[in-house]
Amino acid sequence: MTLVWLIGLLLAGGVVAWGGERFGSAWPRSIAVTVMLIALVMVLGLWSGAATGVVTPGGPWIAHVEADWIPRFGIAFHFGADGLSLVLVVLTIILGFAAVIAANIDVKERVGFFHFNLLWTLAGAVGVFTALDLFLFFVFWEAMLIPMALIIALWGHEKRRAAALKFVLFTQGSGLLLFAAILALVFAHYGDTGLWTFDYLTLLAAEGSWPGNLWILLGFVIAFAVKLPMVPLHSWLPDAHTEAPTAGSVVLAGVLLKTGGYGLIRFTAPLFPEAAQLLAPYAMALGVFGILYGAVLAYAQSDFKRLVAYSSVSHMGFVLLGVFAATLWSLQGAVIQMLAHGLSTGGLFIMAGLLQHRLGTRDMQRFGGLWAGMPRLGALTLIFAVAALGLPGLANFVGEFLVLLGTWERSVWAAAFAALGMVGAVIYALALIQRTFHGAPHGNPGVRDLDPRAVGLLAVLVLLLAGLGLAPQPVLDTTAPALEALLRLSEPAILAGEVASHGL
Amino acid sequence: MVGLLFLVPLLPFLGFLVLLVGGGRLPRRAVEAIGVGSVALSFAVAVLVAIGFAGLEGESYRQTLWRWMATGGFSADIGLWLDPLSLVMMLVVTGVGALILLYSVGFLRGEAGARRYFAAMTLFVASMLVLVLADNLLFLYLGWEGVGLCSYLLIGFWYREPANGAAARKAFLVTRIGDAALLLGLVLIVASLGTLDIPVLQDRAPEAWTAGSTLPVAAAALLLAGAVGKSAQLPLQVWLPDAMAGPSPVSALIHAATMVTAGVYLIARMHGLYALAPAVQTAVAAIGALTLLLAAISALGQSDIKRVLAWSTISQIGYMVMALGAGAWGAAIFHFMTHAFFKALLFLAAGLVILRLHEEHDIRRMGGLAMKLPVSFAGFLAGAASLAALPVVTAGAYSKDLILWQVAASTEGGLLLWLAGAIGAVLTALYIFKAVFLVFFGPMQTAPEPAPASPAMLGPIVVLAVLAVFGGGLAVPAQLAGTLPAPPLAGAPGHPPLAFALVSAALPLLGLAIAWALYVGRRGPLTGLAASRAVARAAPVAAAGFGFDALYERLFVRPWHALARTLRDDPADRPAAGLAGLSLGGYRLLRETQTGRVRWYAASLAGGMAAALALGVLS
Amino acid sequence: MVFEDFLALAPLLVLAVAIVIGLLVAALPGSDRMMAGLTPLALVLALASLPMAAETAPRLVTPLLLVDGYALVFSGLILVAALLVAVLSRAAFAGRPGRPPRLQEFDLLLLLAVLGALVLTGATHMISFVIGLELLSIPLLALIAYPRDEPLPLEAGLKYLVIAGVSSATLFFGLALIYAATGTMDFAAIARTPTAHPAFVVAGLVLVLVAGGFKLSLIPFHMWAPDVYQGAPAPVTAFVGTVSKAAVFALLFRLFEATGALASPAPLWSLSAIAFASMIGGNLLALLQQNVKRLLAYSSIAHFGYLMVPLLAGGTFGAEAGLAYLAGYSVTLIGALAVVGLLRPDASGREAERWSDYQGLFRRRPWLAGLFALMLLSLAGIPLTLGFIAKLYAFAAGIDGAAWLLLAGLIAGSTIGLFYYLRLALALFAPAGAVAGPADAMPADATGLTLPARGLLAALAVALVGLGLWPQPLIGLVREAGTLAATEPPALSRPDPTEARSWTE
Amino acid sequence: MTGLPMIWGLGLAAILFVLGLLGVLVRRNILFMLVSLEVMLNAAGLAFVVAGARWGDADGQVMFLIILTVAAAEVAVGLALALQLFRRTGSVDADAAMRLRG
Repeated sequence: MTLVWLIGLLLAGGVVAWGGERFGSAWPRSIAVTVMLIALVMVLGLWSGAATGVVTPGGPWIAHVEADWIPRFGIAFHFGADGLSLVLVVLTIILGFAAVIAANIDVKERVGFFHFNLLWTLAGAVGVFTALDLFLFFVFWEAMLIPMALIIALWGHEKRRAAALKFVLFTQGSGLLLFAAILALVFAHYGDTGLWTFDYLTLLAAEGSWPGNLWILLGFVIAFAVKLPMVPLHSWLPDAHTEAPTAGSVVLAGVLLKTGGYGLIRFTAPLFPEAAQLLAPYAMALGVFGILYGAVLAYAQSDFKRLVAYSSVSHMGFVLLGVFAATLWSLQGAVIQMLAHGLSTGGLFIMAGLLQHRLGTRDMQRFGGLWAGMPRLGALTLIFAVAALGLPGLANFVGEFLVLLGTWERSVWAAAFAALGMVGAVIYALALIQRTFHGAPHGNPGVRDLDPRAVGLLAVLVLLLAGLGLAPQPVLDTTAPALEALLRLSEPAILAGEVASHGL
Repeated sequence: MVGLLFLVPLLPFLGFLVLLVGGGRLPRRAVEAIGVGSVALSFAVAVLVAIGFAGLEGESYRQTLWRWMATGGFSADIGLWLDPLSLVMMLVVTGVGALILLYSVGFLRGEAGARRYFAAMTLFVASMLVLVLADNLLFLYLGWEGVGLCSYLLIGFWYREPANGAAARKAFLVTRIGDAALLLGLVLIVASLGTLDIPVLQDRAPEAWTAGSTLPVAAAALLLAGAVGKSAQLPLQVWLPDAMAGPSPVSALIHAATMVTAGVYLIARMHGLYALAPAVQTAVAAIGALTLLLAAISALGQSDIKRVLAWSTISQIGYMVMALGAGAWGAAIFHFMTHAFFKALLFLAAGLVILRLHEEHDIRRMGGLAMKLPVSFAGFLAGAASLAALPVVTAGAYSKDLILWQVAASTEGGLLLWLAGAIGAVLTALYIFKAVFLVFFGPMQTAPEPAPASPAMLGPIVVLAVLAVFGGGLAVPAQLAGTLPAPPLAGAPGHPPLAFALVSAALPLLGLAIAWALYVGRRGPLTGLAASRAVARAAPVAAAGFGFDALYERLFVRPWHALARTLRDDPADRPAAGLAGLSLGGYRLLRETQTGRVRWYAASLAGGMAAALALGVLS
Repeated sequence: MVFEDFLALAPLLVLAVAIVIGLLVAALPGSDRMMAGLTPLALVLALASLPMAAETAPRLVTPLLLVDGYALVFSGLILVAALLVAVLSRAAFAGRPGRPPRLQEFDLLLLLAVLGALVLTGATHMISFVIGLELLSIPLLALIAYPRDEPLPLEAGLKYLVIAGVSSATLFFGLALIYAATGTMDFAAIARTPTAHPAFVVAGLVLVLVAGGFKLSLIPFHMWAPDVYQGAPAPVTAFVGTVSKAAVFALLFRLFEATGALASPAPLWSLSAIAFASMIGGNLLALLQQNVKRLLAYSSIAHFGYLMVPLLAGGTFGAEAGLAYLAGYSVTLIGALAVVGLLRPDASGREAERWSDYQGLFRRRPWLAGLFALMLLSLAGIPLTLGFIAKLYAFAAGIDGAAWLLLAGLIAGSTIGLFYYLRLALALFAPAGAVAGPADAMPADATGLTLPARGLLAALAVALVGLGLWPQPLIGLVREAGTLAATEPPALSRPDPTEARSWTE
Repeated sequence: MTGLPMIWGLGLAAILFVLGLLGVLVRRNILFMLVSLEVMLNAAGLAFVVAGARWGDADGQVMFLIILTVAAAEVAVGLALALQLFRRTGSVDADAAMRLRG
C-alpha cells in the first residue's frame, strides 16, 4: 500500500503547496521540502524492507496493491514495484528533492503553482514506474506531461512557449501511438481468450503471437524511444531543456527520460519476445548511432544547457543499447546508467542554473575564466562533467562498463563503436569545462561563488555518484531478481505455466 | 606489517580529500604540509610493508577491502595485490613522488592555486598506487583513468593560458583513445574467461585459450593499444611533448617517472597473456624499437629544454617496451626504475634552470650557467650521464646494457632490435649532451637572477643524483626473478661476454664525442656535415616529431570540427519542422475556403454530393 | 395504441404537454419567470420518465418509432445536454446589459427542438425521420438568429437556413429514391426487400449520407459550422454542437445498421473519405485560429470526424463507443461554451471570443480559467478527464473495426489538435505582462456570475473530472445502448414485386 | 397505374432538383434563393408522389404533404430573416452577409 500512499502524498502535497502560497511565498517551498522528506523516508523504508525480504519474499514484487477501476474493460488500480521500479522510484524522489531545493534559483513568482506542478510531475513519474495495469500506466504516462509542460511554459526562459508545445507534441503524439498499441494488444488478447484485461501479468502469461505483433511492438517502442530519447526522435529534448527552469530541467532529465528506458525494459521484450528479437539489431544500431551523434552535437553547441541536453541523448544511447542487448549484464548496466545519468546530468543542470542566475546568460562564448571568480562552482562542475564522461570510481562508468559487457556478447562492433562514444564523451565534457572555466577571465560583474547551502546539496549528489560508483552492489542486488525474471520472459519459446509463477 | 598495505594508497587519497573539502580555509603552509606529508608518510608505510613482505615466505600478499560489483557470474573487488613487481613500482612511485612534492613546495613559492596543485598531485599518487597495487584489471582501470584525469588537471594548471588548456585536453583525449581500447580488451577477457582477477587470469588464460588463437591475440592487442596510449608510444605519442605545458615537477613525476610507464607495468603484469600471443609480443618489440629511434631523432631536433626531455622519455620507454617485446621482463622494470630516478632528476634540474632564467625554455638562448647554478649543473650532468648510460659510473648503464644484451640474445629478430637500440644509445648521448653543452657551457646569453635556491628544491635533486649514479646496485632483476619469467636467452649466459660489454660501453662515449665536437669544439668535419643542406631540411621534420601532429590534425581534428559545424543545428529536427510547415501550409490553404459567402458553402455541399454520387457510380 | 405504447413514449409526451402549456402561458404577464421554471422542470420530468419507458423497451410504437435501450440512452444524453443548455441560456442572457430579451420564445423553441431530437433517436421509418429532423432544425433557425438587434446572429441564421434547406431537399430526394426502389419506408424492411433498381438505393443512401454530413458538419459539408458557431449566441452554439448532432448521429447509426448500407463500397468509401478529411482538415483549420468560438467549431468538425470511426465499426461496440464519445464530447463542449458565454470581457456585453480575452485570464479569474483549461485538456483527450474516456472508445472502435487508415488519421488529428488546445491553454496562464487588454476592464469579482451559472460550471467540472477518474457509471449506462434492438418490425402487408433480386449484389 | 414508367417521373424530379440546386448557387438575391429552395423541395415531393404511384402506396403522398408543410415552415422563417437582412443592410444580396469568415 505504501506505493498508493506515496503517490497520494505527492498529489496532496502539490495541492497544499499551491494553497500555501496564500500565506507567504516561502510556504510552498517548505511544504514541498517536508513532503519530499516524508516521501524519501517511505521509499527508503520500502527498500530496506525489500532488502530484508520482509515485504514479499521470493517473488520479485516488493510492494503490491490491486483494486478494480473499470471492470467493463478489466482495468484495475494495479500497482506493484519490483527491484527495477523501486530503484527508479528512489531516484525520482532523490532528484525531486534536489529539484525542490534548486527551485528558487530561477522561480520567483507564482511559487505555489510551480511546486504544485513539480510534485504532480513526480507523482506521475512514480505512477509510471509502479503501474502494472497498462491503462493505468498510460494514464500516468500522459498525465505526467501536462504539469511538466506547464513548468517549461510558465517559468522557462526566452522561447519557453514554443519549447513546451514541441515537448508536448512529441511526447503526447507518440503517446497516442502507445495507446493504439496497448488497445491493439488488449483486443488481440480478447480475440484469443475472450477476456477483457489490461493487466500486465495476465497479458504476459498469454503468449499469443498475433499476426500484427511487430506493429504493436513498434507502437510501444516508438513511444518509449521518443521519451528516451532515441536519436531520430530526440529533437524535442534540447529545446525543452534549454528553455526549462533549473528545477524543471533536473526533473525532466533525471526522471522523465527514465520513464522511456523503464518502459522499454518492462514492456517491450517481455510482452513481444519474438518481435523484440527481430527489432533488437536495428535498435542497437540506433543506440550506437545515438551515442556518437549526441557526442558530436554536444560538442557543437555554444549554449551550456543545450550541450548538456545532447550529452543526455548520448548517454541514453547507452541505455537503449543495453536494453536491446537483453543480457543480465546489459540490463543492469542500463539501469545503473539511468541512475548515474540522473544524478550527474541533474547536477550539471543545477550548475547551469547557478551560472545563468549569476551571469544572466547560458551562452558559453560569454563565459570563460570563471575558475578565478568561483572555484567551488568550478570544482563541482568539473566533478559532474568528469562523471558524465564516465570516469571509473563514479557511477556512469559502472553503467557503461556493464552495458559494454552485455553488448559484447550480442555484437562486437556495437561494443566497439560504443567505446568510441566514450571517447566522444571526453571531447564534449572537457570542452564544457574549458569554455566555461578556463581561459582568461573577462571580468564578468555577476561572478560570485557558491553559498554553503548550494554546496551542501551538490555534495550530496557527488556522494551518491561516488557511492554508486564504488559500491553499486546494493543496487545490483535489488534489480537482479526483477531483471532476471524479465529476461526469462523475453526468451521466445517459454512455457506459459512457468510465467504464472512469476506473478503472485 | 604487510597488513598496512591498504594505507599506502589510502594516505594520499585522504590528503586529497582533506585538501578538496577543507582546502579553502587552510593556510598555504598547511596545504603544502598535507600534500608532501601524506605522500612521504605513504612512502614510509611502503618501506615498512616492503620489510614485512621480505619476511613473508609466500610469493605474493593479497588484501581485499570490499566487493566492488558482482553480477551474472562476473565479480570484481576493491582489492590490493603485492608481489615483487608491484613492490618495486610502489616504492618508486611513493619515493620519487615524495621527493618531487617536496621540490614543488619551493617551485610554486610565488604561485596561487597551491591547493588545487597539491590536491591533484595527491590524487595522482593515490591513483598511481591503485593502478600498481590493484588485484584485478577493473580496479587497475580505475587507477588508470584516475592518473589520466590528474595528468589533465595538472597539465592545465596554469589555466589562464588557453594553450595549456588545449595541451591538457589533447593529453586526456589521446590517452582516452588508448583507454577505450583497453576497456574493450577487459570486456573481451570477461566475456570469454569470466573474470578480471589477475592471479586467476594467469592460470585460467593458458587453459582456456590456445596460444596464437584470435581471442588472446585480440586481447593482447587491445591491452597493447591501451599501453601505447598511456605510455606515449607510436602512434599515440603526440600528447607527451605538448604535456610539457604543465609545471616542471608535474612533468617530472607524471610525464617521466610514473604515469607514462603505466603501459610498461600493464604489459609486464600481463606477461602470461603476451606469452599466448607471440605475434603481438613481436609487435610490442617492433613498436618499442621504432619509437625509441623516432623519439631520439626528434629529441635531437628540439630547442625547448623540456621538450628535449619529453622526447627522451618517449625514447627511453621505447627501450623498455622493446625489452618487454623481447621477453626481457626484469630488464625492462629495472630500466623503468633507473629511468625514474635520472629523468626526474633531469626535469627537476631543468625546472630550476627555467625558474632562474625567468621562464626561458629555449636552450639556444642559454649558456655558461655551470658556475652560476652549480647544484642544478651537477644534478643535470649526473642525470644526463645516467640517461646516456655512460659505462660503469651510472645506473642507467647497467639497466640499458642489460636490455641491449638480453634483446640481442633473445630468440628471434634480436640482432635487428639490438641495432636499433645501439643507434638509439648513440643518439641519446648526442642529444642530452647537446643540451648540457648548450645550457651550461659556452658564453652566457641570459643572466640568471641571483636568488638563493631553497634547500627544499636542492635536497631532492641531490638525493636523485645519488640514486641516478648508484641506483644500478639495487639488483632489481634478481628480486623479480620469482614473479617474472626469465628472458628466452637462447642458451646465452646471464652476463654479456666481454666483447659485447665493451661495444655497448663505447656507444654512449661515441655520442658524447660527437656532441663535444659539434657544440663545444665547433670544428672538425662534423660541423660541416651539421651545416649541410640535408640536415637543414631534416631539422624541422625532427623538430615537429615527424609530422604526426599535422597528420592527426588533418585526419581527425579538422573532420571532427567540420562534422560538428554541419550538424550544429540538428538535421534530425528537419522532418519535424517539415511536418509543422506542412500543417501550417494546410491551415493557410483551408482558411481561404471559408470565404463567408453562403453560395460558396452551398457549392461545396453540391460538390461533395456530386463526388459521393460519382464514387457510387464507379464502384 | 395500448397503455404500454403511451408509457414508451412518456418522455415525448411530457415535452409535448410542456410545450402546449408554454404556448398558453406565453400570453400571461410575467410569463418569462414562469417559463424559466417550466423548461428545466419539463426536461427533468422527461428524464425521470425515461426509466418508466425503459420497462416497456424494446417496443415498436407504431411503425414509426422503435423505443429500445439504444433510443432511451440517447434520449437521456440529449435531455441532459438540453437541460445544461437551458440553464446556460438563462444565465448567459441574464448577463446581457440593456433590456432583458423575452426568453419565453427561446425556451419554447428549445423544447420543440428537443422534442424533434427525441423523435429522431427512436425513428425507424422515413416519416418519423423527416418529422424529427425538421422539428429539430427549423426551431434551430430561429434560435440561432434569436438576438434580433445584432447583425452576426442574423447572418448566421441566414446561412444556416440556406444550407439546411439544401441539405433537407437532398435528404428528401434521397429517401424518395430509396422508396422508389424498394417500395417501403421502413429501415429494417429496406434491406430485406429485393429491388429492380439497386443503383437508386445506393444513390439514395449516399444522398442521406450527404445530408447527415451537413448536419454533423463533416468536411466538405462543414463550411456553415464556423460561421454559425461564431454568429449564434453561446448557448445556441452549444445546442447545435451537442443535441442536434447527437440526434442525427443516433439516427444515422440506426439507419446504416438496419440497412447494412456500409456493406456496399460506395457509402463505405465516401464515409471513410469524409471522416479522414474531417479529422485532418478540421484540426488544420483550427491551427492558428484567433477566434475561440470558430476554434471550437473547427475542433467539432474534427471530433465528429473521430466519431465516424465508431459509426464505421458498427455493431454493439460501435453504438457503445459512439454514445460514450458523444457523452464525453457534449459535456466538454457545453463546458467550454459555458465559459465563453458567461465570461463578459468588457462592458459592451459581448461574449468572450477573442484570443486577447483569454490571455492571462488565470490571474484575474482563476476558477473560470481553470475550468476552461480543464475543458481544453478534455477536448485534447488528456487522461483524468472525460475526453480521455471518449478517446479510449474512439481508439477501441477503430481497432475493433480494424480501420487502420482512420486510426492513423485519429492519431495524426489528435496530435495536431494538441497544438491549438494547448496553445490556448498556455495562453490562459500567460504572465500578466504579456496580456493585451487592460486587466481592469474585466469585472474583477467573480460574483458577476449568478448562482445557477456557478452551479452549472461546478456541475460540469465535477462531471468532467469525476467521470474521467471513475467512468464506470457512464460506461455501464452506455453499455445498454449497445443493445440495439434487432427486433423485426411486424411484416407489413404489401404485394411483393415480381423480380426477386436483393439489391445488395 | 398509367403506362408512364416511374423512371420518367423520377427523371423529371431529378432535373427539377438540379435546377433548384443551381438556382441556389447562381442567384445572389436571397428571395430567389428561397424560391430555388422551394423548387428543390417540391422536386423531392414529386419523386415521392411518383414512387407512391408506382407502388400503389399512400405513403408517398403522405410524405409529399409532410414535405409541403416543411417547405412552408422554412420559407416562413426564411422570409422573416430576409426582411431583417433588408432592413439592416438595405439590400437583399446574399453576399452582403459576409462578416462571418476566416
